[in-house]
Amino acid sequence: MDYSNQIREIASRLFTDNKIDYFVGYKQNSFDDSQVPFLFTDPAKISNLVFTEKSVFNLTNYLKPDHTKRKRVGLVVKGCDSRALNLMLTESQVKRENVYIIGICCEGVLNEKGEKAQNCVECVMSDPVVYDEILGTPSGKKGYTINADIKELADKSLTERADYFEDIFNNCIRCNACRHSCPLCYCAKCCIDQETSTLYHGANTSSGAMHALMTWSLHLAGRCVDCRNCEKACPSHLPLHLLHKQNESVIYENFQQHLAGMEKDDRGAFYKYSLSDPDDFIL
Amino acid sequence: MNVFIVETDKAGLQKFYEEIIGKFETYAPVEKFGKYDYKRVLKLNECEPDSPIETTMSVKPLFFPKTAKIMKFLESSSGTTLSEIEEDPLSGKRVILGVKHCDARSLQVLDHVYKWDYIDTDYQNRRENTVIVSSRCNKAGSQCFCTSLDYDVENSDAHDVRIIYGLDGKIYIQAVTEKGITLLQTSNLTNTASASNATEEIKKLYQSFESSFRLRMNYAEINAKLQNLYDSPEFDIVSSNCISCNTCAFICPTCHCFKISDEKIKDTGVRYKSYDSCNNGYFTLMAGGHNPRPVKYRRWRQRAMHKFVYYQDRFGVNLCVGCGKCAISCPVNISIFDVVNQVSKNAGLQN
Amino acid sequence: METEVKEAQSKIVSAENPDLTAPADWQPVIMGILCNWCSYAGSDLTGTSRIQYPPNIRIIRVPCSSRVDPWFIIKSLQSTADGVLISGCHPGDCHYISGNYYARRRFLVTKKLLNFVGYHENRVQFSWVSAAEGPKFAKVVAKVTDDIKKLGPLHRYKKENF
Amino acid sequence: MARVGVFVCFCGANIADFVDVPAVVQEAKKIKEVKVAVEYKYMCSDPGQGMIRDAIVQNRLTSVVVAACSPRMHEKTFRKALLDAGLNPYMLEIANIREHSSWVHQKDKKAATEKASDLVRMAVAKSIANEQLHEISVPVTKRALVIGGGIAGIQAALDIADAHIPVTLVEKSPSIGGRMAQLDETFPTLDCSQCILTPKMVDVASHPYIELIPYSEVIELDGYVGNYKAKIKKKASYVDFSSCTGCGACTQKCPVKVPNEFNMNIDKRKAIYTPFPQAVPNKPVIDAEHCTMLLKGKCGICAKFCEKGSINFKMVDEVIEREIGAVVIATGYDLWDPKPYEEYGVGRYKDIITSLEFERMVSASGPTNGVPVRPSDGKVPKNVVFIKCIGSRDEAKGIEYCSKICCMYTAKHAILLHHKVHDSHAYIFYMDIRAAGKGYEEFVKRAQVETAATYLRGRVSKIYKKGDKLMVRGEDAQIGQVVEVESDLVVLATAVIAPKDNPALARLLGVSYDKYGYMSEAHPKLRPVETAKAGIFLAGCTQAPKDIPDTVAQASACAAKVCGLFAGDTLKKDPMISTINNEFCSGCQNCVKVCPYQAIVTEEIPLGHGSKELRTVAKINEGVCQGCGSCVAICRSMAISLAGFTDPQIINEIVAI
Repeated sequence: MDYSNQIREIASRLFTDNKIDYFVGYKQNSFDDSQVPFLFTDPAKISNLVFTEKSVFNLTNYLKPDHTKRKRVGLVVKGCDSRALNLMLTESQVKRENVYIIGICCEGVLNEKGEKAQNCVECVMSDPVVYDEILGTPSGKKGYTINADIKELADKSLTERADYFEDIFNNCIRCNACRHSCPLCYCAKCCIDQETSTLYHGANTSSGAMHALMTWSLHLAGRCVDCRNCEKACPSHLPLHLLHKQNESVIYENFQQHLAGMEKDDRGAFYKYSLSDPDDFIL
Repeated sequence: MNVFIVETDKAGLQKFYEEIIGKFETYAPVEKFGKYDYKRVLKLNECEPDSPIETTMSVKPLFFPKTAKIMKFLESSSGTTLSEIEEDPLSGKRVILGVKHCDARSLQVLDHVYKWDYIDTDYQNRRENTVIVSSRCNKAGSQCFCTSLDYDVENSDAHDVRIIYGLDGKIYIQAVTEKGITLLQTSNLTNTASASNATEEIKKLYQSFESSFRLRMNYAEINAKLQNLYDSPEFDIVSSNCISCNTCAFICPTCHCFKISDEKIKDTGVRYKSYDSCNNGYFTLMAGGHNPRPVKYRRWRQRAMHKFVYYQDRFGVNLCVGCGKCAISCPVNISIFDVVNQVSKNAGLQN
Repeated sequence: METEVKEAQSKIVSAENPDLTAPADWQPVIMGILCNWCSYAGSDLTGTSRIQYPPNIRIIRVPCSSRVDPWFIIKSLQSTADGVLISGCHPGDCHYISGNYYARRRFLVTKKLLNFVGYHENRVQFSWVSAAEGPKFAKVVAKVTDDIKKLGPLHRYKKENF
Repeated sequence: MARVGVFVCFCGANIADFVDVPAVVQEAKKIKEVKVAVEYKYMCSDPGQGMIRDAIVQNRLTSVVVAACSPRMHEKTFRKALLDAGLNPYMLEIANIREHSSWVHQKDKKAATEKASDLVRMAVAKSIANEQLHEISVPVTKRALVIGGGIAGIQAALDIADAHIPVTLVEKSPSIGGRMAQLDETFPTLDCSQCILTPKMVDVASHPYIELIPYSEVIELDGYVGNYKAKIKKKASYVDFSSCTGCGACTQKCPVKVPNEFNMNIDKRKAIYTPFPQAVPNKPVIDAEHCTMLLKGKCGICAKFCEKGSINFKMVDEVIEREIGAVVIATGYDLWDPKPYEEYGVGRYKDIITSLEFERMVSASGPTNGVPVRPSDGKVPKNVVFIKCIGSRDEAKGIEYCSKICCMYTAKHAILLHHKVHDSHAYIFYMDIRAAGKGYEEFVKRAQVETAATYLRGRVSKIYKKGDKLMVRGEDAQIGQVVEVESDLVVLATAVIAPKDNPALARLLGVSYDKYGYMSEAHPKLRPVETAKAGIFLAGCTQAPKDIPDTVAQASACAAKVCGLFAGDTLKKDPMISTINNEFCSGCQNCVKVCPYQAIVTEEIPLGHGSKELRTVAKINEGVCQGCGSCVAICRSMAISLAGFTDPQIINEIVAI
């Protein structure tokens, strides 16, 4: 899939019609064949825009005020990205009139090894769920499959799992890249960094990391769209998706097959309930 | 300084490593979650000291750990009583294998700040008790630019012992410092090569290494220019893609910012010192609510200027060692190299 | 599949890391978080009816089970507690109409997640106890205490270990 | 720097026998912030409270921990003690060492003591994070809005007004009176409905504290308890009530005839009409759907004959506003349409009628002047079959619940039939007889004995026509045989259902309703009159099927609630409610979603100091928030905190032991 030209055309049109102040897309990396996000205001740079199966990063992260200062933004979204955007709209972090969305019917992106990325193999919605313009042909919603790694771990013994995760939390350096790369972590100040509160657990110990990552994943439970920005950003290469996919699978199985960001105005599984929710785990 | 070179081969080197691992508390690059980091090793096969792949974290954590206890405190009716942390886990006699010279250099750079206004005794002990065995690079990595900076990579004394991978399987073990010499002398290494012909070959190897660099800069010029570019609008442009994720600072071998936090249970608690980063949006947030660096271009300016100007001004050395770790780990591939170059280049145009 | 919790007659083995053990007479600490209107009232009733239960539980009062942030559970497990019991009004009886329905969703996900990262599922338990169910409260506490005794002491991610 | 005082109570022997109180005091003394720790026999006694007051003053305490019985017992008592000593009453924490320790661990004093000490530690830790709180007072508008002018609304309005509290009574039809006005006589005493109702209706009209707004509907309600603002739509009546004398000339002369809903469409009324002779207000209204003048622009006869010239065809709907403090919902009930009972021939056979139609017929002022007749031929029926539970207790065709009143009014109908048609005979098919209530069982006996009504236990399976008779086939379960009754008239006791507009109204008022459309009470047993929304109450069948006595009782209960609400000039509210920290609020508005009381709204605040750009943040409505904390737990950025149960307080407790 290569939509570079279409995107360049749309981008230049948007700039000439003065529809946007910023454009966010992808550009070729200077020293290898990978791509990096490309945020710019100067139409002259449009020629650098590309989009291929190497356009991995979820650009909705750039809709945070830090980056585009609540201005009008044109951006490219794949299926999962658009779900994140959907949530940002629902949670009124972005004004719909302020974004011009180029939705890509994604055929899956590649991981470092050059294979189709796991989240793309397990992708439920590769078409954009919200867009102004759509590129490619929609392939519709696909069946939900429980993440392979989750299954594998679930079969392990409790102690094995415990050791495995303690290793993960030990290797976390708490740089918070996971958080900052997540489009849905837009809080004015993350609860985990609120020194003022007693909940604050700043120490970079494994208990601190466990505390931070668990809370983070619970704040994303029913909201995470599995774009895996966090994992790409993590310098320690931690398999952060495990926590999110675990929550996602529990939520999918128990709460009316809920998946994050699929419908407009759906705020996620924790902000609604059903009388028929499972009750058997409660004494 | 009397150069002490031992010539050996793969097998000899392996023996040497094994001997060290047997004798000392040894650290070396270990693969975990698909990346390399310096970890405690008990057997040679656990680690890959000769791996050409750069570690994600530098050796910094072994001297300035990601978190460390500063003190304990006990609260009782008689008030709060403080007590020292009895045992520093990193103070033992240690050897680090497979260190890249940029990492080794970073320690020399850090030394200045750690024995500046306040002498960090823990750090000093760790340094004194540690022997650094570096293995020389034969090829530059995609983001490396160590040779363009303010230090002599080849004749650096940042490491105590240096492993040089010569031609046709020859391996030279070179002691650079007193510590290094004693390490070699006390080892059962034999056949001391004549320094001269070895050094010839070593020189040649260095030239090929030197020529393999993709990134080069004129350090002196950039340092000079940046001095008066504090208000350059370029910082905003070069930082536009940054998502302020802090990765660069956390994995940077020379970044040394930290934060303090207390953990309390019942009536006892511990005060921790952990990494922090100036890329963090509220790193400079003050109690009164004022934040001098609320926007990322200011934070980036701070980062670039601190590395290439301020530290230089204060200690006479550059805070960046050109290892390129930040660029490799950056999710949006921003490199401090590009930043300083672009800023100074475009500023040049304006003037 | 859960690891079987083996209990040697001499000592208790920690469910999460078998190499850690405790003497057979080891007493766990259990953090109990109760909603004010049903479960806390219920526990009061247990008291006024002098129904006896194990003394391991330490009770915290919150207005509603929906006030319970999963954070409290994690924090408890990282502190002294070896287990956590959270109790609220029966579905439909919530003093605040719908609080316990929201709470129930969070609890399920939190419980599963904790189990996933290596806490035995019995470390964290939930119950609905109405203001009239003094006896039930005693039963619940007895069960939870017994479960957690079997699991042995909790060592992972304890703050004092770091 | 916190200075905490710990006061451990023996509670006589209750605590002291099973917990080593002095040991608990010693443990407490070890805590850094504890400046004084003492024990006493009865802390709740005057000397006990005295100790606390003195200690607060002498040791300049910033917070107090009382280790005694459950906070549900004496929290108020001790808060007062703090207040008297000049300390904010919310700086108190109670360690419940009686219900939670001494009484439940009586066999293990050591463990009980340890637990008690831990509970004290926790309480101390929490109290350190306590903040000074102040009771919230919300102003009240002392005017009640009553929606619905049936007996429930009338009773509530009168009782409230008698307490000299202004009431606005809104009735959607042209006259108050409601269903009760349609009834002939009422069980179990058989006194005439009109005779007992109309005086009350007149009272309403003449009461100085009641503003009666007939022929109108509530279309909007904003605000919160004590401070509601209601928009009321007055439908155009085309008659100027102020000048109209209600002489009735217009009605006589009007040429248009329309089915008369008040009489269950048995007879006809005019296009300009008063629903019934005793209507209050007794002023006619023009039914716009049928008036030729309004439809076609011709006619206008009524206007010609109106001496006062009160007819005004130009009149339009008018919306008025009222500021009110409380609302009573009394929208009454509807009756279930028995169409689904095809096997009975409902719709096909004229002589199958509903009980309310029968009620109108036997009413002296009714369409047939009190004589029941067959709709088909106008003959007076001899054999009448009454069938109960039509739609009630019938999951297949109707609804699950029991309509409660049918057993009684069917018995009443049997008796009335006997009164009106002496040689008649009543057959009653029933599933059960539910006659719980004062004098009810006796009343049913009276129907069975005096009027010799034949009670047949069983369901009717089929009704078919034989000549001009209706053959009713059903099973008599008692003799286990199929019986057939030859009848002239069949009366169906149709189920009571919620008015179809109830859900819409509920949404408009912001109260909840059940799956049948009845308004939901706050608690099925203990708060049957309140809704979950403070200041809105329920009277009569709008909540569930009821007979007149129950309805009147509930209506008076509403009045009592309203008067209680208005007793002071302001509403005092527990300060333990949520507050928002704008600095941290990211404006995702998930809290708005989960709040069960719609207590959270949004507001626009400047982006930064003095910036013109605005951002949206959540805002708690103090008057409405009940302090459940749902919003606090779901707020990811921890921008919300619940006074009295803040995160620091709770975490302090967790890490205290």
